[in-house]
Amino acid sequence: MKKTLQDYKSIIEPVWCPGCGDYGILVSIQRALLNLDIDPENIVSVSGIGCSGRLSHFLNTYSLHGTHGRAVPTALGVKAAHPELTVFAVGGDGDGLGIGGGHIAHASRKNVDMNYLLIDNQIYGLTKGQTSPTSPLGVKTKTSPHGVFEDTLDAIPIFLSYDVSFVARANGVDPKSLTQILMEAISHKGMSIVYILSPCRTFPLLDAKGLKAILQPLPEDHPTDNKMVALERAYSDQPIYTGIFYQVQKPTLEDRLQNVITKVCDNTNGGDKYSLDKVLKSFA
Amino acid sequence: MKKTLQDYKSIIEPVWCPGCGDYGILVSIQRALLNLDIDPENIVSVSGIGCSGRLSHFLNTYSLHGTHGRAVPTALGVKAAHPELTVFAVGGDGDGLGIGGGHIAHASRKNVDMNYLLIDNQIYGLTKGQTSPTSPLGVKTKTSPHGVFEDTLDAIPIFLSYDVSFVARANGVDPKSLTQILMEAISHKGMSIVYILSPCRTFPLLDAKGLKAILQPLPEDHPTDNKMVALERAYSDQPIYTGIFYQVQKPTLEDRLQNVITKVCDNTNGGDKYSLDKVLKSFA
Amino acid sequence: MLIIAETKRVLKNFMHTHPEMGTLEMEGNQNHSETDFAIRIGGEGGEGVISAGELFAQVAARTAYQVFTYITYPAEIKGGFSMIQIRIKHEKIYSMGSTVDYLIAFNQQAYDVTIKDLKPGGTLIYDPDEVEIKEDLNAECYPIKLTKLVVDATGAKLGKNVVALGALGHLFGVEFGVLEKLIKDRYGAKGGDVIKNNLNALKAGYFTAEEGNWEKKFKLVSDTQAKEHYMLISGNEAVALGAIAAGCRFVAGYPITPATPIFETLTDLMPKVGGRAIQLEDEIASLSACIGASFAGEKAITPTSGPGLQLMGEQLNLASMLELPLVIVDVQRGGPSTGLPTKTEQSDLKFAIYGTSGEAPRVILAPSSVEDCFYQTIRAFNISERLQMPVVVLTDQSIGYRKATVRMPDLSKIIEVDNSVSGETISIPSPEKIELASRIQMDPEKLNEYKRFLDTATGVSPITSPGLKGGQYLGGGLEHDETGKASYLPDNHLKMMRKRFKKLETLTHILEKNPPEYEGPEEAKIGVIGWGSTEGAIREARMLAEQRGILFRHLHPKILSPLPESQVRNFLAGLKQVIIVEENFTGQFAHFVKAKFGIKPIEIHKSEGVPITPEEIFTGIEKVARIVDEKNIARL
Amino acid sequence: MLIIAETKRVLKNFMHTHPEMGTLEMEGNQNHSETDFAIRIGGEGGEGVISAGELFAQVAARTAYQVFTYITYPAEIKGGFSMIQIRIKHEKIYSMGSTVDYLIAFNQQAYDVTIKDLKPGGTLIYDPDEVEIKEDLNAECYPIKLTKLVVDATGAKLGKNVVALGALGHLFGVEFGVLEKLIKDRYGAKGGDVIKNNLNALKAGYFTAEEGNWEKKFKLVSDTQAKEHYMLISGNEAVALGAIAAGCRFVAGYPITPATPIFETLTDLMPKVGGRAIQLEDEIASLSACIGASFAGEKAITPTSGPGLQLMGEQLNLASMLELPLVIVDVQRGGPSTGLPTKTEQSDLKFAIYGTSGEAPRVILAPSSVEDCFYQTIRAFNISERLQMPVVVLTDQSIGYRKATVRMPDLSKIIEVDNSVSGETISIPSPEKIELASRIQMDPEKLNEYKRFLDTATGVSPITSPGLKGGQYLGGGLEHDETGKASYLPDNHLKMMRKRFKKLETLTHILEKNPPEYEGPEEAKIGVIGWGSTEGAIREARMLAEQRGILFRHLHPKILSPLPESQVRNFLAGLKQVIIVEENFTGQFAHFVKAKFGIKPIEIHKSEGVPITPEEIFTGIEKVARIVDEKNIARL
Ligand SMILES: Cc1ncc(C[n+]2csc(CCOP(=O)(O)OP(=O)(O)O)c2C)c(N)n1
Ligand SMILES: Cc1ncc(C[n+]2csc(CCOP(=O)(O)OP(=O)(O)O)c2C)c(N)n1
Ligand code: SF4
Ligand code: SF4
Ligand SMILES: [Mg+2]
Ligand SMILES: [Mg+2]
Repeated sequence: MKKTLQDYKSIIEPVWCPGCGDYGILVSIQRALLNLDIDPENIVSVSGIGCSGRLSHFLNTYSLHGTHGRAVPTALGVKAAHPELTVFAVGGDGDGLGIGGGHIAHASRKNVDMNYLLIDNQIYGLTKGQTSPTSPLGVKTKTSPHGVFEDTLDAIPIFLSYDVSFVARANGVDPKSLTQILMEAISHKGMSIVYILSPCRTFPLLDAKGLKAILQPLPEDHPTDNKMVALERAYSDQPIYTGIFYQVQKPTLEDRLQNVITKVCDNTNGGDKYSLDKVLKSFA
Repeated sequence: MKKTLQDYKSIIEPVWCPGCGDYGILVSIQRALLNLDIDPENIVSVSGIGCSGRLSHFLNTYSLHGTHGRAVPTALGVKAAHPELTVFAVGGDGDGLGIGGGHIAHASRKNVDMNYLLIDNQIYGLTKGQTSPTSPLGVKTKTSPHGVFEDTLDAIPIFLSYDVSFVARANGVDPKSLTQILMEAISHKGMSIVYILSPCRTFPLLDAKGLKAILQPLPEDHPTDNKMVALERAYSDQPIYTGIFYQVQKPTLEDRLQNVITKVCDNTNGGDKYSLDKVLKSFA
Repeated sequence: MLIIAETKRVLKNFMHTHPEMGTLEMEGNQNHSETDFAIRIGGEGGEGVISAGELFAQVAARTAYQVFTYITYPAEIKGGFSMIQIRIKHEKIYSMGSTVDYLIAFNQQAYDVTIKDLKPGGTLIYDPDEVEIKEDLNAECYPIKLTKLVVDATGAKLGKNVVALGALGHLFGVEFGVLEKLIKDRYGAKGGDVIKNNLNALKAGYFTAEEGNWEKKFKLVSDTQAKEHYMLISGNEAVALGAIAAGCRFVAGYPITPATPIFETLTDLMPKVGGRAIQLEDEIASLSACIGASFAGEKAITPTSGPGLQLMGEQLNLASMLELPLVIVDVQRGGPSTGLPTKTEQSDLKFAIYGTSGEAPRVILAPSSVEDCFYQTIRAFNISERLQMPVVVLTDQSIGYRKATVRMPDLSKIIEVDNSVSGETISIPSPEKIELASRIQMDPEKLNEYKRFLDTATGVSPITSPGLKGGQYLGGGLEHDETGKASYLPDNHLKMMRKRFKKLETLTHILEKNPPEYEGPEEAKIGVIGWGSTEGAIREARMLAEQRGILFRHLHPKILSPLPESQVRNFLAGLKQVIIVEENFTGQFAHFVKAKFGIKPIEIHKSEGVPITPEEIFTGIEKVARIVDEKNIARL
Repeated sequence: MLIIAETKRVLKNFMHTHPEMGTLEMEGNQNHSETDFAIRIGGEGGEGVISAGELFAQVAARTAYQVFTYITYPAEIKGGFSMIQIRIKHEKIYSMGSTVDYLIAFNQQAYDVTIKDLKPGGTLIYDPDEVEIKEDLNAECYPIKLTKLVVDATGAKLGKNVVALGALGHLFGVEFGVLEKLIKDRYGAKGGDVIKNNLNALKAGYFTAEEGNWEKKFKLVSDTQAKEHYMLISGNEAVALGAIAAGCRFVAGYPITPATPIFETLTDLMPKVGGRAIQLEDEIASLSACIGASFAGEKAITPTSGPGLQLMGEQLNLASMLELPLVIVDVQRGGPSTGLPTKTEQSDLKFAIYGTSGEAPRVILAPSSVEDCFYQTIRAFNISERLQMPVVVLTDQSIGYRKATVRMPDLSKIIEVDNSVSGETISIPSPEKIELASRIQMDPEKLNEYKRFLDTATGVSPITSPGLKGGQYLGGGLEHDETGKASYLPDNHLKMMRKRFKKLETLTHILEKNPPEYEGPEEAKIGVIGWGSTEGAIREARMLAEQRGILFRHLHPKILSPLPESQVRNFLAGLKQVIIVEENFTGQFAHFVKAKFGIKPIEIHKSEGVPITPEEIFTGIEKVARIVDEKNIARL
């Protein structure tokens, strides 16, 4: 039976504010999965804490809504244990770039084949409007009542410096191109980050119109295998580019782990796995 | 009375293995402080856990040997509270790039005027030889008995992507140039990272001879204010460059905090600080 | 369907008391010396239920009456059940009470969930387009089409809450101008249209009530003197103000419900008093920064809640080992894990006392009211400076979000305690005498043989801070000798463990000197122990019980660890039965008290995310009273 | 200065027992059925003291004797005091003993610190260029110039330890070829020069002893059968092997002393059995990855120590809330904070039981010997799979680094328990019957009304894993209803708290069915309770006490939380005095037992970073015995 969008919807109704950018992102994910015809039972979505972190509630997948900032290492565990699954990690700008920021570089070094959707609304939404690492300098928030005084974190150059093997920026209110990018990310073998700009309606620092004005797709001929070009375009702020900045093939964590198993068993046990008996005897 | 190197030595004798690279780094720090004639009582050295983390024990400063990976935010607290102090954070490759890696970007966004000395020996020394984020692919360590299978973390591009306002790499066994770079870092207003390559004698992945062969100072005319050039040279691995890749002036955390105080008091209290009475009355 | 109240019992209670402090004109010509009623507004999260209630509370607080609010709301930004309860009384209020006199229901859920709490004959205000009410409801009912009115008035759905505020204002005789000013103050910054729409909504509510001939209760006339003498603040704000008053000029934090308002308040206040407020990337970094600031010589604080406190465990240990003063405030929420972020629970006590690997002393305080949040926070700083150790202040969601009228502290009573010479005396400040302790400083003369971790009679050592020449030292998390040098010798470890724990004994000795802190009659055979935010409910339960002839003593320690042992023993003496009341599942304080005192208390636990009520406590105690009586009979 | 031992008491004990299992030829023609002696080697960290000792232990383990080692070393890589003690006995060894028969002192510190532990008439081997010995030492003394010999033999200073190994080998009659092979096996990978130098050092030691006419004790002849029947493994290795045996195929970890060897062993073994070992950037990520792996259906483990366990607090809570099986091993070290990383302490128990915000059930196990580490780890996996909750296994540095001969498990006794249909029965495997529990699986037929968190009679719910069509569910840290959907309703919170804690009751009921686990005579009036690595020392203390006519019962629960209450009550019945022995400062288990059982035990704490000895325990018990006796007298 052909699947429909419904197959990717859980029985739980989204609880975001009316007009929240996250609604569109949810549908784009569902559409990308539908287009790629991935069975829901083979998908695991792990999310952090935040409005964006609620996303996993609404997907008809094996969903794990974990703690604040730990979606990436949790998803890593899922994928390492069961490489056949399609694994998502989802979280906000605070979740992913603040408290959880230390994990990305290391998941990237292992090139875990997960799809990390980082939903940036430039604010801590769920806790009702505090400064996030991407809140613009000078704006007033509940924890910056006299204006944000830290520089804004510039995520794309950072992901590139981590050598994440697939790095894209997407406009959360442009579902068509978002779906397209998500499909590419899911199809990519290795760690992919889709950095999605999404307007928060209740604590508005971004809006659909504003996004449209500043965002522009990367040039058609953008070479996705050139780190320096990617960096240069990542640093551009007029326009701010969307699309796939960088994509390279490297062994995935699955490959790396399998290689070790094969090598060890080949070299020391004629290609077979060790029996428990043999393991114990090696300590005699 | 003119100070001597002795003024910067604590009464505790270093406990590193004979031949450890950290001895030379200790002396270089002491020499840089002596050259800049900074009073020991105005220096705070905060260190993490590791062989390198012991460094604070041997400096005659206010020394705080904290927990694993937290030297940077701890030093941030010192500096934020008392901007007149010269503040060091010190730690190893595991301490700083592994468990503590998430803190650097945020200290950099605040541009805390601290000197972060990240001592990389490509191994977990203190715990006796496990894989660190900079252990080369394929080498065998105690936790990679079948060879390291993760890509090596490339620190300098990462620091550049964080826009750390002073980024340098130094050869730990070349005390003269190290002292020079340390003096520049200490004099720099804002966050400076000196990434020091230091051979571990007991679990040797680097050695003095090898370092000499692969390292080369940045070209004399290297423009320290150009991020893209810095990145390009940071990515070079033949040769691997030492020296100051990048240095820019941005408001320091101290400036930022002081600006808020001044602005708020000017705008709402005629330039004076609020009395406790006034604060309480504002809740009446 | 408008049902007229059977009795006007509630109304009879409205009265005009302290005429010297303000004017509250009764409509009904009755004169009683006691006033005590509660209003509840319930609706969907995001409808502004709470902000309408808080504005109304603000009006009420500027009269001669005391005000007390209780808030509950969902963990989502929008949707779910949200409510505010406002209790207004002629004297100090200790709890939100067990029932309400007025209920404003925005939707069916609000009605269904809370109608059981409306007193017989109470007043119900509801939106008839949203709420269907029971036929046989015993209440005075006023329908008001909130949604329709706001759409008519502004063209949009936003602002039902302001309509309700208008109606409520009319009901309690607030002048329209007073409400108008409130709205302007609150929404002024948002400019033209927002203000205009809100004022239109306000009018719609006010005049609908007027036209509907709602029976006016009394006039809440604003009073300038009340404003001078009282603050209407939340527990979270009281903590923030306590920190400022204690001389804390450094806060590092990370937002987490329900502690965020402490941090938000401090980010606003710190620069005003020349202090520094820094938001960090997580809780680990926040406590690290506080350690750094304290090492540098500053008084530092970080507010958090359960999940954040856990992340701080390792740094809390470090602070204890470095013997640095600092204050951590844990505004407890429903757990475990992410749990019920917006609900209340007293379930972090075990973690606060035991929650570090190895054994590291610290002090645990638990304020018992909004006002107490202010004084215990000051006390926390004093203890932490004097003992050189971290102090954890445990509050909870219900006290943190509760607003209450708090008497303005008398700043002339602040005594700065300079303790730079001798570290041997430590006394505990009280609301009557606000003491501010400065850090025990090293005598610069003695720096020759300076040992940072000198093992003294009290366990407290001389301390230096950067900038003091000759005072350099090594503070570290490794076990060390008196100078700070790492040492793993068996004798040294034992000695330094003793030294660090000796500080708790020092504190215990001082606490023992304080007068007994329990309330209730000597002759009572039942003793009730509680901690933290349940104090008011237990106190009211005690009054309920006394009315029915059941006497009990009530111990409510503010310092939970170390417990002042002899005080507790005093309290226990002569009791037939001890009851321990807590808002958690496993009986955390009971566990602690049992281990310490070998008693076998009856434990009343509530683990539902909402505060325990005086009625619930009373019901429990009544049962115990029966058993104790039987025992008495059996013994005679 | 060579002092001849007064008595040859010690020597008399060396004997040849199990001839069927190997050959150990006595030199002294004595025949006794009991052999029990201890060798200690002490020197500076980095001198290879420990590796020499371990190599020697390996030789000894391949005879008919049992071997038991104890190691202590500084937190620095080089410098500081390092030592290894090897006890060799004809039967099972329970502790490192209180004294030693042979002492090899590399330097003055080693001599000074440990000479007091040498039995009168024992043997001292020392480097006369480094060590000055007391005139009146009552010992048989053999000087050997370790440094000079190694420099002469290899041209460098490295290798004193191999010289000592050679000398020791000769003393115990090990054939040179056996030692040669050991060295080649150990250093083979390092190639030419390293091997050559080591062999030269070995010869130097061996022949110096020979030339010095050291009195040969007996011949340790290697034995192939012993190799088949026994492993010589450390507690850390036993944990790793237990995990592999339990079917765990996923480990995520971060190095931390003294738990690192578990992780190191598993990084080596996992790929061999087709499993996955991943080092992560910190402990938070490690436990997160285990949660992910368990969610995906795998058995997962992470080893850590105190500071790491603290960082895991929040994720431990999450695992409890997600009701996921996983195992955390905490190899306790001296605390608090960084503390004494290489020293032993039993001070993380409180954290393990109480150390999360909110209230999240989990199970705490504490193996009591190296062998027990293997079986309790298997048990931990079984319980965690059956109850769907995290299990924390508490070991410590002394047991983790201790090596002991462990009988090879009988793999034919492994029973795979398929529990996919019914979740209602749970039994606990024992060494006699190695049970391996698989995850309780959902019946695919019933997926229509699937509720992941169904509230059952045992509290244990059906569980699905990714890949199973129709089994998709939401697991989350927010309080949720039976389906997993977030819910903050008061009733639901209480219900789900009950459900989660019910699983502990389920386990308690099962534990109660086990036969009583205590040892010692019924008639004893004194009871001693210990936990974890002190079992052997308490057992030996019991033997010491029995020799002197003092009887006591000994309870050593392996499952510390939940405690099998009726079992403990059984044990307590009829006792006049209970003594609780722990290696910590505050009496953590005692606190727990006091709160649960209302008893007033005498507490023996040792907080010095080194294990408590049988003598120390005995001394304490003797005092108590006197009091109990007096009480008896007073009562008569
Ligand atoms: C350890 C911990 N600290 C703090 C919090 C409180 N908290 C919940 S969500 C959140 C930030 C959410 O911001 P973001 O990640 O940007 O997500 P958004 O809501 O904007 O989608 C915070 C601080 C928490 N749940 N856990
Ligand atoms: C929370 C925590 N986890 C783990 C450890 C154990 N540990 C101590 S030092 C160290 C790594 C040291 O490596 P590095 O930072 O590279 O310093 P080096 O010793 O090489 O100078 C580790 C894992 C610890 N002390 N605390
Ligand atoms: S607060 Fe913002 S991000 Fe959160 S649900 Fe509402 S609109 Fe969306
Ligand atoms: S282990 Fe390596 S890094 Fe550590 S002290 Fe020895 S040589 Fe230096
Ligand atoms: Mg956000
Ligand atoms: Mg290192």
